[in-house]
Amino acid sequence: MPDHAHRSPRTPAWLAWFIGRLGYGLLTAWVISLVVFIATQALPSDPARVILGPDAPLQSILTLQQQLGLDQPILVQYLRWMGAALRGDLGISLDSQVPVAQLLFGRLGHTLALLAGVLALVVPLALTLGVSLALRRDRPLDRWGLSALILLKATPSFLLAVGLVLLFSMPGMGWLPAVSILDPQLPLWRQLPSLVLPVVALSLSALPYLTRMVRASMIEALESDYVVAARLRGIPERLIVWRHTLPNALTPAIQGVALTLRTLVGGALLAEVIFSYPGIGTALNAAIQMRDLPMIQGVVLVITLAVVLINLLADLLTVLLTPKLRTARRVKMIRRNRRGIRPWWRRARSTPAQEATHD
Amino acid sequence: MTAAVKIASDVLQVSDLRVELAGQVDVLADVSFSLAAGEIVGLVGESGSGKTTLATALLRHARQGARITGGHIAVAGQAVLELEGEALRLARGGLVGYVAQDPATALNPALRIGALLRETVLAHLPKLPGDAVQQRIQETLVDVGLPDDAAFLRRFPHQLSGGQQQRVMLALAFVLRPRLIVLDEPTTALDVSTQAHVLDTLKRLCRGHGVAALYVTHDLAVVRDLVDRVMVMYAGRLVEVTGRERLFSAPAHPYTRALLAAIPDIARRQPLQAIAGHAPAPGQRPAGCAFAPRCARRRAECAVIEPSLSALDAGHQVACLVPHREVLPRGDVAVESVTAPGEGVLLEVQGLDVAYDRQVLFDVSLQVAPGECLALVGESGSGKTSLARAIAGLGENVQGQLRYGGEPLAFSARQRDARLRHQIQYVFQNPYRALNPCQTIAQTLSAPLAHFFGVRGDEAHRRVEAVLARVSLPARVAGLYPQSLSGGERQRVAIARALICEPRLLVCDEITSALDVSVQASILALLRGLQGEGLAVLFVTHDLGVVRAIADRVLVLRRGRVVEEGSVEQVLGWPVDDYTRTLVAHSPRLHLGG
Amino acid sequence: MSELFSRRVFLGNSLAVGGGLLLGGGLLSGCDGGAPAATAGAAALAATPVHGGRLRVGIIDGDQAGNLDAHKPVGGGIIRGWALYAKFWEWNPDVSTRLALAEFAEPNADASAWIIRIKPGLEFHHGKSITADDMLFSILRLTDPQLASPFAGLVGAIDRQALRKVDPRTLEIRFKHGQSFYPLDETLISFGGIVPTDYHPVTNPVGAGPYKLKSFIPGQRSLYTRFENYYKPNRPYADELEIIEFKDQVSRAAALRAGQLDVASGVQAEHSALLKADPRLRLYASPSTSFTGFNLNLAKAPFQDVRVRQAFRLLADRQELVARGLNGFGRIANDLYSPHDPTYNHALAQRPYDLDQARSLLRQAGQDDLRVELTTTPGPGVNAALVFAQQVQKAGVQVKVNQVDGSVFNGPQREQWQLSPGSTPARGFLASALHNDAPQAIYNRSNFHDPRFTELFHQALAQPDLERRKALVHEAQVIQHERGGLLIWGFSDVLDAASAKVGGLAPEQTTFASWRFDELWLNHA
Amino acid sequence: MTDARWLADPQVRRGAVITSWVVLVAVLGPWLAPHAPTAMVGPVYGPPTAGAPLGHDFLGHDLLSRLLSGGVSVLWMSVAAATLALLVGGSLGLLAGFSRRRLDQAISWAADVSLAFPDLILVLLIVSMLGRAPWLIVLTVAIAFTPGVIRLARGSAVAVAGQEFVEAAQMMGYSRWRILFNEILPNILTPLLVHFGNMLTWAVGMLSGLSFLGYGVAPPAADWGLMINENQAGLLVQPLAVLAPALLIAVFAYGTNILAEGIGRVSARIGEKQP
Repeated sequence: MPDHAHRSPRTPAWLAWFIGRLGYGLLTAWVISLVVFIATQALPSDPARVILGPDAPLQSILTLQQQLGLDQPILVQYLRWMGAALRGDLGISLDSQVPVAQLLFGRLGHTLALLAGVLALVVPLALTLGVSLALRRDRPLDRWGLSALILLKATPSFLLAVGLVLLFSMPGMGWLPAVSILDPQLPLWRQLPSLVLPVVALSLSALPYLTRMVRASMIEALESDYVVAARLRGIPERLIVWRHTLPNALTPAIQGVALTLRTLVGGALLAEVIFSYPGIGTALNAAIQMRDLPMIQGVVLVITLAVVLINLLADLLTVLLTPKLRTARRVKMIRRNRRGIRPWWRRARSTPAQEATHD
Repeated sequence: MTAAVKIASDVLQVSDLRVELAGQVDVLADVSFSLAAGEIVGLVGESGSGKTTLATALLRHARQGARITGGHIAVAGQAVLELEGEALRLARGGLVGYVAQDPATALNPALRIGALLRETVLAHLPKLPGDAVQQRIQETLVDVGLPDDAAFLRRFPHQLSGGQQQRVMLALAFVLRPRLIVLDEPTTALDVSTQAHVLDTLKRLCRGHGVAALYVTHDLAVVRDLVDRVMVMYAGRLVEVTGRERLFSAPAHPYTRALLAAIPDIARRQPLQAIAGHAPAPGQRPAGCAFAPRCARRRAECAVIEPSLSALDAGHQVACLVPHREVLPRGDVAVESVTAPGEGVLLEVQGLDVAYDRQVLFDVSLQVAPGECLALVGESGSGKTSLARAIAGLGENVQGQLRYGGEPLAFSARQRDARLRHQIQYVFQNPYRALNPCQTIAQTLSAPLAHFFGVRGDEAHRRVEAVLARVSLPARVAGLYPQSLSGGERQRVAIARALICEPRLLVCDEITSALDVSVQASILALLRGLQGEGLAVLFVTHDLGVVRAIADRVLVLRRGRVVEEGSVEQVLGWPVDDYTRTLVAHSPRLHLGG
Repeated sequence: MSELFSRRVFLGNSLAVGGGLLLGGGLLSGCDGGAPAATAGAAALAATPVHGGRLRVGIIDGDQAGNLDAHKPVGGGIIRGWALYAKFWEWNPDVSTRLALAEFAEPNADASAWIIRIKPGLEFHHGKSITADDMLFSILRLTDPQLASPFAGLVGAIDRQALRKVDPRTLEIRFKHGQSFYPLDETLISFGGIVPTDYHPVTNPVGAGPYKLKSFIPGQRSLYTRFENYYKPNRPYADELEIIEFKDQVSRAAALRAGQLDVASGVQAEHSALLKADPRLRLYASPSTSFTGFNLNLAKAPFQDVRVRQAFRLLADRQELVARGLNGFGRIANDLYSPHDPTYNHALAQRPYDLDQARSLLRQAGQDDLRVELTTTPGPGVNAALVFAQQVQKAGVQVKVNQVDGSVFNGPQREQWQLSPGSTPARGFLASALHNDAPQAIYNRSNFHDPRFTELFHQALAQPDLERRKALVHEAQVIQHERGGLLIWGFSDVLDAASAKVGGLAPEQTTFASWRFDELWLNHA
Repeated sequence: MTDARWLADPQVRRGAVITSWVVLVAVLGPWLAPHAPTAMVGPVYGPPTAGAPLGHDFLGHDLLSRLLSGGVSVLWMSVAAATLALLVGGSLGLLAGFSRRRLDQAISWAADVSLAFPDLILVLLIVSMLGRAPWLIVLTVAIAFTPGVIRLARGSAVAVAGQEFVEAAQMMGYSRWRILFNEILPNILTPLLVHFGNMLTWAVGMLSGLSFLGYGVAPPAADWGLMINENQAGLLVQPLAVLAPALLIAVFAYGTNILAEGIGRVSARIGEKQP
């Protein structure tokens, strides 16, 4: 009956939603940068003393404080920093006296390579494992697989990393570098062996969550009416799994990947430290130790932007991969309750983001 | 093709089919029947009777946890249960088509209509050239009454209306030209008009293609015009198999008779008779006849001997030791006198507008007299629920005027005076979500007592027991949590919660739509009884049969506007408005021309 | 050659001493006898140096990215400075100094002025010859208040206005207000890298050290190439040097074991067993005279009472501290630093562990139920603090070990800690005092101020004559031993590990055996 | 009633047994330990002896005694952090789900913003700057967990509040507090409980990770996480010193995890019975 309602407009409706979502994300990043800036600058720590070490005379410290502009009011410092940051200048590292942007650029590349490696490993693996477990639901393989995954999930991730480092520093295990010291002279793609262990360690810790998520959504999709209907229509099993089930199971998996990435951006820190991998995680850890405020602020800004971007991409992908949302006249990623009637105290307001539970 | 049909006259032959859950608990046993080509057979039963299990078993499919453990199914000579792998796949869809209950969930939301159809054809006829596939799809779409243009094929399921979705399901089944088609309550989710159209299409297709169809439903009235024969199922067994006319005129099994007596008919007001007790759950079947504990005609041997389906006479099989042999008495039951509505106006609605994203109610006015039952009728999206909620004080964005007992009434329940608030109560559609799962029935029922009347302790206890008795529930229910109650019992508790507030107006929002007909009958009987005690009822429904059974007056809503209002006899008997007329015409009825 | 030979002989002797001490106190050590074995292995490697190859050195710089500044080295910058910069002097393995760039460097009779002349024909990495202008520039830069070098304090006595070029290779250094400053060599040697006048630590980090910079990524690594015109002929050996920075010991040990590194500089004692067990590696234990101990803050109760200080010093079971706190890699100390210094007072008897006397001293001081807070930074120092806290419990003293962040530890409160760990790398007496408890000490955490000690110290600064200075120092050490604020319980070994292919690395008494990049070579064939 | 139903599930039982076993070790351990956890009774990384059946650690403490004494802190800190996060996040989430637009938007938005900030980094920043007192670590970890709880509590509350029985209560004119505590809260307890179990697992992992980075509990306290950090250098000499606490942490995390998941599964199964 309501056919006329579905004429697609010239610009897709999700574009407006996307722009709104982008603004929201940027606002979030800005607020975090402000909070972190104020918090770091206001906290009782004196970068000048940290830099100069225990033997520095007071005069040297005062001079350095002045040079660093640490004697100015915080808001002045923030505005100055923000202004510079918008021009791509994140300040000079207190520790090494090199521009933060320059330091971050290389390291960000390394971290991104690491994350890309993890994604390239974990996503296909989780999909394959999740799908095969879902197809063998409640059979021995599924039960054992699940137990193993829970055990893996329960093991603190740094233990996995330390174990790998120790294993590969044994005699005779030289076929993979135990520690990922990268040669800056060489392009990263020629040092891929150095990426292997950190990628494996991070993947192992990310695997359980994603696999279980894929498995659960696969099971949900496999039990759905449309799969039963397809099966009863004589659609081959191969098509049922890959064409009917997986695309619908992917949508939650995208949010899962986004969550994994978000956790990894922070969680890579431990692995980076253990493998001496020169990513932004190690940079942040060092910067925190050193009270290298411009560096902390720079790294946090980058991480926040990355997280915002990840969320944005995940939501965008979800919209684009879900025909119902893609073709909707107004994209509101809101899951109403079944009757479409919202609870009585929240009338006529929309929630911008989809629910993604923490796991 | 037609020659083949004539030679093997039985397209489907089922014998001794048995489906079990884990632990050898049978959900289906001793099922034997056959279908001839082009024949449409209705399979009728209430929820849990095993009718869907039977339907999918014909495709050698059992739901998670269940297993087909015995019997024989032959479709066009192929032993379906012996099929494995590729042969089974080709039989599904190719030999036996399947149309699921809810097209909204049975169509993959991620695939376009065209892709679904093409994939289905190619899965069975991989060598068919592209244009032949295209032609076949377009023919089928025209057959089922859908547009066959490219734009339509590019649509996603969610871009179709419910009727179109179900037609797509039909197309998906018919595009393969199967010999048998199994339909599992395909119209339950549809409005009556759409349902009528889809049923027409189905009938035409089956007749035209010579396809045998098994039509599964819980509602006898729906199959009245459609089927050639009817099989009645109870607790996993076929209890009666007979021709359509015979079933409605001279049903032999007591259960069939009880079922017929429980179905409200749009044509005339008849007293609805509920069936006492529950159908047994799988594994809890009593020895002997499973219906015996609920049967008025049971004898001592009924509890010992399990009757098997045997021929009563030609074309009529029944599984009963003491079947009815007489013809069902027709229309002689005196129509209940309508309770005289009280004087004056209890509730008055004037010029009510409700708008959310778009406006759903336009200038609606109505009046309810004390002790009167006013039915609000409309198809989905007509705004009837919004109207009911607005009256109950749950509405939002409401404009207009409400008066109760002559006094203006606030739109929000919270702003109404507590003395008024308890007088208007609301019963929700879904009994499964209407009760707090964390509270016992006693807690749920005594809370309003304390709240409105300050009644606690023994007095509250006494009143809870009294109200439970009023809704025909045993007193022990008070100590239970909702999850140990059935849907009908929950709905009774929900009504009890309303009654304990001593209301004068009860707003019932489709309160029986989630229930089986036999349970619905008992709930409707309860409401009638309450109405007799002076309670005014505002009954929201889409089912004109229910309206006929319970209401004094009817208000027909269409797209947020009142299109007709009047007494039940007037509106259902001599509808004036075109819309009302189609609605009445398309409503399934038990007694033709009654 | 003969010089080298004698050094090795000396080392052998000192090692025997170190090893003996270790054995004496080795009852509790799980790995006693290990150090001599490792060094024996090292001594066996005396093949001819090989030129060429890339030498990969792994350092731990904590979390500091560090820099390349010659005069304000931060974090790994100190080690990188050994590759980039040459100085007037360099360290002997016995912690004395010898001339490096300088061919002459002597104080006048009362050490109120120094004359320094460099060798002729020296060059910087970028080809510019070294002149007195560069010498002047370097010293002025080090002492520049604008640079804010933490090490300027060590040579705070230098009068910036009174520096004088004598001739194109000679510089005269004078001191403020007629002060005398004998230990100029020891204080200028580490951070007085000679750099050209066009020096910039980021854009033009050149010096006259054995290697010139090729690339530097802070916090990750730096790469150097051989400096062909290094002032020592035929040095350095390797074509390239790479200094790789690590954040923690575990991963560096793994890298070394996996062959990703040639030298690990400054290995944690806990790893010694693991590294020693690896036939591909050599462990070098340098019995340095770097002391480790505690600062008893005289400005805080209860340590203004000399009896409490004495009691604490008696309560330290030094053998156990060495065994547990240093994993056996060290020797006990007698609350005095610089035992290698010729002026060291060996007549002072080793303070024993005496619980009874400590108790009675505490009782006399009215501190029967003493509670003290020991503030420390996370890291290796914690272990000793924990052991000490356990030891003093026997005398009823409760020491609460409070770990604070480095920035807090060295923050504004840094002179307020009641009890805190202290350590200084191996230096002579005067230089060590300037670090710790001299009147003009740059960081006097124990707040030790004693009129007589001050007098003696000033006299010693002005006394180039060894015998006379010895008398002064002896008396000063008596004072330190009796009522000083330092509890020096041990001297720690410095452990370096290297691949068996690395030559030129030998244990010494200093802390930087593995930083002598002009000595190290790699059998890269 | 509900407990009995949960315990009927074998996975829940297994989780409960494992968890309570570790809890028992941790709680009773300090009394059973043969030595004080800080007493140095043997050589550094010494091998097992009669008095110290598991050998000695980096300072010569008895490993067994330290293991037995080191569970309490892991336990109370993770439980305290998870509880705090549950209480604060639960209250804020309910408040958000139950208040009108402005406050709800503010709270949800704040939770969103904090969720955009990785947990571990937040904890690192706070702990490194404010110190490593146990209560501070607990507080910090709780702060890191709170946004997740807020979202969960708000989401479940909104979902429950959309159900008809809440509307019925609202129509009866019950007070908001009453609806909150009688109708909504009991119905979101199960998801919160499951989340609590998950938070315990994360807290254990995060606390031990913090210890590993050197920001955790301060020595000489015995703490499983800290023990991993302290003894990692001696891993090849005395592997038990690292492996034993690591194993206990993993077992505890495993136990809480399958307990939480079992409960979640059982309640999902109970929920499934309703269409």
